[in-house]
Amino acid sequence: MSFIFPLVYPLAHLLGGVMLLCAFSLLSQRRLAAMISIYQIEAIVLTLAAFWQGFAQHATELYLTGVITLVIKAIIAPIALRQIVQRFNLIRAVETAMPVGLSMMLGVSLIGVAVLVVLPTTMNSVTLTREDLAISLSVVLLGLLVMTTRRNALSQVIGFLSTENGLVLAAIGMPGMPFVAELSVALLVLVAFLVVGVFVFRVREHFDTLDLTGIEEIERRGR
Amino acid sequence: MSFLIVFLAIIATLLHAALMFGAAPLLIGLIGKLRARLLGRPGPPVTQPYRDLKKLIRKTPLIPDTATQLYQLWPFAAFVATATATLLVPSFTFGMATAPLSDLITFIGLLAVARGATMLAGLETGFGFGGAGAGRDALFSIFSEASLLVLVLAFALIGHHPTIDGIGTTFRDGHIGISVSLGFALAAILAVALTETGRIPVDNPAGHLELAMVHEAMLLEYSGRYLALFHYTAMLRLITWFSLVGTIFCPFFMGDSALPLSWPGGLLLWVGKLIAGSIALALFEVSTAKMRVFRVPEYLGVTMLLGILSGVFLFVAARLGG
Amino acid sequence: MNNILTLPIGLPGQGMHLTCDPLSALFLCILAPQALATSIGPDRKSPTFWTFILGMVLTVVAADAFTLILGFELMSAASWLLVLRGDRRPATLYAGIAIFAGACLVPALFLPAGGIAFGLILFGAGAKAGLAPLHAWLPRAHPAPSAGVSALMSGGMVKVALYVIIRYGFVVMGGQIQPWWGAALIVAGVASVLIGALRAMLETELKTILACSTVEHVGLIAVGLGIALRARTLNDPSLASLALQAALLCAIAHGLFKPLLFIGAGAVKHGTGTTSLDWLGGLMRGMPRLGGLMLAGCAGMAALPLGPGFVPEFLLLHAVIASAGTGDIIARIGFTAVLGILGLSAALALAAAVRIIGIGFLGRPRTLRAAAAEEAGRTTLVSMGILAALCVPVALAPGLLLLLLQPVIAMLVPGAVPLPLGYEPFPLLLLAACVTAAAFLLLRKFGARGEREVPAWNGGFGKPPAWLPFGNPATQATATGFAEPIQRAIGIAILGRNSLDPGEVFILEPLRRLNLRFTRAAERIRRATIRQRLAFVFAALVMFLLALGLTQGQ
Amino acid sequence: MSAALLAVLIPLLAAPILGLFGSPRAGSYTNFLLNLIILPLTLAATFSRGEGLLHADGLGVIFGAITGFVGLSTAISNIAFVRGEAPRMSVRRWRVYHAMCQVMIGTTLLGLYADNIGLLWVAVEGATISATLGVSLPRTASALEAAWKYFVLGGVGIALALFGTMLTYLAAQPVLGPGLQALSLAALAQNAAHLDGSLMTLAFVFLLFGYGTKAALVPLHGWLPDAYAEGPIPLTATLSGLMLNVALIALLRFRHLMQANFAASGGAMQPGPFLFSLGLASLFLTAFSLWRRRDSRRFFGFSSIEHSGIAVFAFGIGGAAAIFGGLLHMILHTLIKSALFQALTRGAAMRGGAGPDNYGFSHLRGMMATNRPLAWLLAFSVFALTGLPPSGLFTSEFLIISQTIERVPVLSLPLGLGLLICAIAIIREVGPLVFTVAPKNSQPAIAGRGIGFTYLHLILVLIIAYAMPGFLVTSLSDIAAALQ
Repeated sequence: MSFIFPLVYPLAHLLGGVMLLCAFSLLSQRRLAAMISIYQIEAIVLTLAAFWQGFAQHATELYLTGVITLVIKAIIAPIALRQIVQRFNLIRAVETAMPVGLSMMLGVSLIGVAVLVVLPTTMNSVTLTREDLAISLSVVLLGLLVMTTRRNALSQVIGFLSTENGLVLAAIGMPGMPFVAELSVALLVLVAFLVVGVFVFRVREHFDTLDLTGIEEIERRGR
Repeated sequence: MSFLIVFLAIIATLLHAALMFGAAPLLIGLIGKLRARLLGRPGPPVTQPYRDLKKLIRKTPLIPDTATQLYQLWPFAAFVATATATLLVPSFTFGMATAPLSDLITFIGLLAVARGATMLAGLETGFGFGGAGAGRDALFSIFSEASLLVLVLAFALIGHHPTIDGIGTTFRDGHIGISVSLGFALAAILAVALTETGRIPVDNPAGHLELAMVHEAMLLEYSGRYLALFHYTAMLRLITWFSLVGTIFCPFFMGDSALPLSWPGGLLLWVGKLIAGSIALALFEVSTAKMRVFRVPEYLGVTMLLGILSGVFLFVAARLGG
Repeated sequence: MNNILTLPIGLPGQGMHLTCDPLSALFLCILAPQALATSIGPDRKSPTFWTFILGMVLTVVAADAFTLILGFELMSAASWLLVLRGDRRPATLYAGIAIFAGACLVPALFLPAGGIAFGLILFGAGAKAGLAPLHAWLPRAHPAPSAGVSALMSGGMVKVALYVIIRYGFVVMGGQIQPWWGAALIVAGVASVLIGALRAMLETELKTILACSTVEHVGLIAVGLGIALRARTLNDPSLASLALQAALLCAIAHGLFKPLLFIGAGAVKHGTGTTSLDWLGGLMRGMPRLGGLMLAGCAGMAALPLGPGFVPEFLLLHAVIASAGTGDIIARIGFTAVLGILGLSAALALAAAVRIIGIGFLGRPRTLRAAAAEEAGRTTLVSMGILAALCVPVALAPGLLLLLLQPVIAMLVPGAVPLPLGYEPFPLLLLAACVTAAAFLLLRKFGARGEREVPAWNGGFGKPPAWLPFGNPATQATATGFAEPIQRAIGIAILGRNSLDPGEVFILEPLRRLNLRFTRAAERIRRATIRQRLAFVFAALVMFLLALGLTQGQ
Repeated sequence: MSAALLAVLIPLLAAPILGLFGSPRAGSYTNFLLNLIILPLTLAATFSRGEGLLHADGLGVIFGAITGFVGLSTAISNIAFVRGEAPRMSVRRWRVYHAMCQVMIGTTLLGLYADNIGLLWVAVEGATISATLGVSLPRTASALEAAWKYFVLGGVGIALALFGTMLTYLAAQPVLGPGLQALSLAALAQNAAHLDGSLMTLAFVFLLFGYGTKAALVPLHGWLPDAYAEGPIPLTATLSGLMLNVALIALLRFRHLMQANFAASGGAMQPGPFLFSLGLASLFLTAFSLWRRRDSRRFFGFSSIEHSGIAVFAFGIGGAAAIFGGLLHMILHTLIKSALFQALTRGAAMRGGAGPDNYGFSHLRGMMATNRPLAWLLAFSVFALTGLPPSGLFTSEFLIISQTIERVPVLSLPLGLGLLICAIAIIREVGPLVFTVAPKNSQPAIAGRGIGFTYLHLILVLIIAYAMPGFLVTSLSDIAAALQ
């Protein structure tokens, strides 16, 4: 299929845009349950993007990546997160580490930076990768911003997972990127999830709240 | 021919030694007599110091039980150092056998040895007065040695010779003339001489008030022939300083060891200088009182300033002189 | 003589190069007697002691920069460990100065020969030698280790530091000497002389006094070197060689009598358990031979004629007088002031020497331990004897020594013509002998025979009570009492009310306060929480990206 | 099946077995046996270097051998450590501990031998996760906090590194085309000049933040002091010390790509300023953080940050001799630091068990009274960190300073100042640690046989620093010249 359907570029761009929107909305969520569902949407959109890139680049392993992302990130992770929220009855946990307006503005400026950086540096590569790179960089930066602005351990984990999604989006966008990258990203998510699970359980046991203030208090003790 | 000159030099040195060692007590006696006369008292005969020394030598010395083995060493050390210094300073003639040795810094070093020995004698027996005297002597020695060295600079640069003999001959032959820096140097060296020999403004040689004495405090525990040695050392030091000041500042008719004919002229000049000096000293001592111990550093500070001024004016003059 | 010996070990691929030219040979001769004397004592068993000596020897015979710095720092490291084993408190300050010296020297050896390089060498080697601005550590660190080690530190290590200044000042950067080098060395030297002599007079601890006197002698050597450097810029080789003779002779003489005194101080500490002068007194009775040797050492320290210390002082004063005759008006006035200070310090040194002997060894014992002190051990006396024996040729045959120094001076000052020495000790000794003989004969003929032992006169005070066999020791001069007039006259002016060393007040204290401030700042950073750290990393990343975006944009 | 591949696979395959079976003591013996096999394999890797994804080049071989050696000596001291500490943790945790030890060694060797930058990233990520689990093993609150910090900062670092790797792949597209070829380090190094310069610069920024976190350079160093201070020392301190080398070598390799591209004016920025500014920042912050530390593991953690800062500074200065000095510094520091941590473990064991708070300086003081050979070992290894001559670091610091003066003279002042303050802060601890009075309740104890092997470390340091064998000199200088 040497020629490319006229639809290829706009659809990929659309899916990327939706993911960016999810990452952006993660910033302003007040409730954990809402964050988990937004993350789930983001994962699903990522799976679609993976399938679509697989179809566009005729690379069969992208389909496999899509399946892995669907199974682990879209299904297992949200279930486990909801179970944790259930066990620690955090449904109503509301925490605002930073005023929402400020975090929104920060988010916008981050996207601006990402675009400013990616566009000139990728002048000579294919426009598709340039667009895709800019979006994935923004998602990564937004994920990091979520991690830095949230006080709750679980919301930080979600920010981390959103960063992973950005990375997978970038990986899919690279034509001919060998399979190794996807597998390792998946591996990362799986093991990270395990580690986080163990953590959250023990955080619960020690600080009887998922809030990080307990942890930060330890740091202040001069050691 | 050179053997004759050396022989004459040795004769001159021996004559110089005999004169200096012989006349030392006489000088002290003369000054004592003059002071008494000025105060309207007849005063002791001029030969009294000889009798004192003879008496002390014949008495058996009483050694304090707390003294260490070096008790007997200090008087000899002080005497030998001062006597060697005396031999270095020309009295009536230049070119003596000890002329090449008579470097001013060696002279100061020998006086320092004598001072060190006296201080250690003071600390020897471990009683209060010796230590206090030694402490004060150390204080005065600091300032006097500093100003003395600065004067050495002035003399060495004017006289172009490091040795006293050389400076004297240059002053005698080269028509140096009266210069401001030499005037300051004279005032400074007189003040230093008074400090070194422990005369009135710094320390009262005749007084026995324990609290005020400096030199005598260090000799408190000595007696018999050791005390005689210390007293004789003090006398030698006085005559050495007289001769030193005389040689540098009024060397005009002093003779040369090579021409025996010039010796009598030199001798006459030397005796005249001694008499004039003792008159001046007696007059000065009668007219002023002893200073408080802690005013002496300021007095000596002024002396040091005078020394530096003499050096500075020397450079200014040398610059103007071209 | 200067063939290069290459060792396989050293910088990977380049190895180490050693050579022994006249200058190195001279400094080896300075180190050899001290090493021999101190190794007779109890220190020979500790391997660190031998590493210390190896470090010094390596520095002196080094031919390339790496070996010199290796030896220099090895010497510092070994002596730091010995100081640490002695007394822990000054160890860190000592290590700090040692590392600072290394940190200054390494760049200096690689910079092109010129003003900055020499300035760094002056700071580095000067700090290690105890030159004026950075000398406050020496009186605290040198007394810490055992006697033999502090003898080697004061006698040897200080000289190795000065060797580095000579090697780089005269030989390596010989061509590019600038006039301010000499002036800097002279100013630093004079300041060290004044502060060293004054503190030697005011301290009460025997080893600290000796350390301060080391600072003074380093100052004297530095003044000599400074005058030589200045003379070379004015291309006056005779003055330069005179000043160099003074400096090198002072290094040799100091390298002999200072270790002698330190080993003696160690013996005093071993015998009486303390080296504080206010606890000693009357040791001459219990330790006569040690007292005699200490007296010889103190004669050297006080630069008295017929002693080892006089010839360098004599030459140095003549060098200052000669240089006061040259240069512009400010230089001449400066040299006059230098001469005044040298005179003042010579008198202070004499007073300090008198104080050590008078308060420490003469007089009545102030404590029972001082009263019951036995003679020092045989090994101590043998090592001190060796050093004293070596002092004799330096004292009585300086002309011969200057002859031996001729190749070194010819190497350092090209075109130097040897000068006749104005001070011959032998005729002086002859005169003194005649006078002594005359006095002895006179006293024997006229004087009375025999002596009588009586309780001291003490100005008429009564006999001391029975329970104080030696009388009340409190009634004799103490070390502080002896120095009190000088402390009131000059001490307050220079060292301030509570006699703190200016090097300590103006350099070490501000550095400690600065360090404290930065440490508190670092502690605030360390207590940042995870989110603050993440925010900082994130901000740094965004900043980098922004910068990249802007620069790549054009 | 090359020796390099075997050296990587054996520990990774053995890890799950160790994780499921065996008592703590059995685990420590198997751990020792495994390391006994790995060391010869890493030495053999010099000849059979493997090809394709896993190809050990000169640098990988040298540091692989060092890793093997340190792994073996840690395993030896681990036996005594486990025997002393067995009751402190449950059997299941000990199994996880031994498994993580093997994973750490396996991933370090993988990181050193990997020719593919993706594989390198996987290795670094695997090591991070195993270290995080290791740190969280003891159940104390501060251990948990350290583990959480390690996970958050490490995870973010890893993510940025992955993004950088992808950008490097993208930058290699125009020259090497799609597929595995674009990820091979050897290929990237060969035609570094033709890479897309601006994209490579962007990639380098991310890689610098990613691998800088793993190399504990200052703005990203937060995790290291707490990671070293919590959890069993052989895993969290000694072995994770080896991980620093992998990250530093990665930084060195990517720097070479940038430098070659910049030299051929391919559009990339000069990497030097990035690196030596981070190096100086590490040097200065640690210089002032060492003065107030009460816990010895945290203190030596900061000193590790300082030494990786010095190595990165040397790479930033550039030039064959500076890189040679930097690599020599890394080798010597790894050996000294591992010897030090082994000595600390043994010392704490002698002072009543290596519990969490037994590593305070006040608790370990006056070691000379407890055991003389161990006290001297502690004194020499702590002293070796200062860089004063008898210690090997003097040679490398001498090389680095001399190169700094020749290439960027103005930087020698901050470098000298930083080294000076760090050295004083470290040397200050030798006195109290070894020569003061021991605490009251400590009695003299006998050290096990393992001390000899730890002394071997310091002897090796002296040999490498002052009498480096010919072949090592040639191979290191070739590497340095190649990576100029």
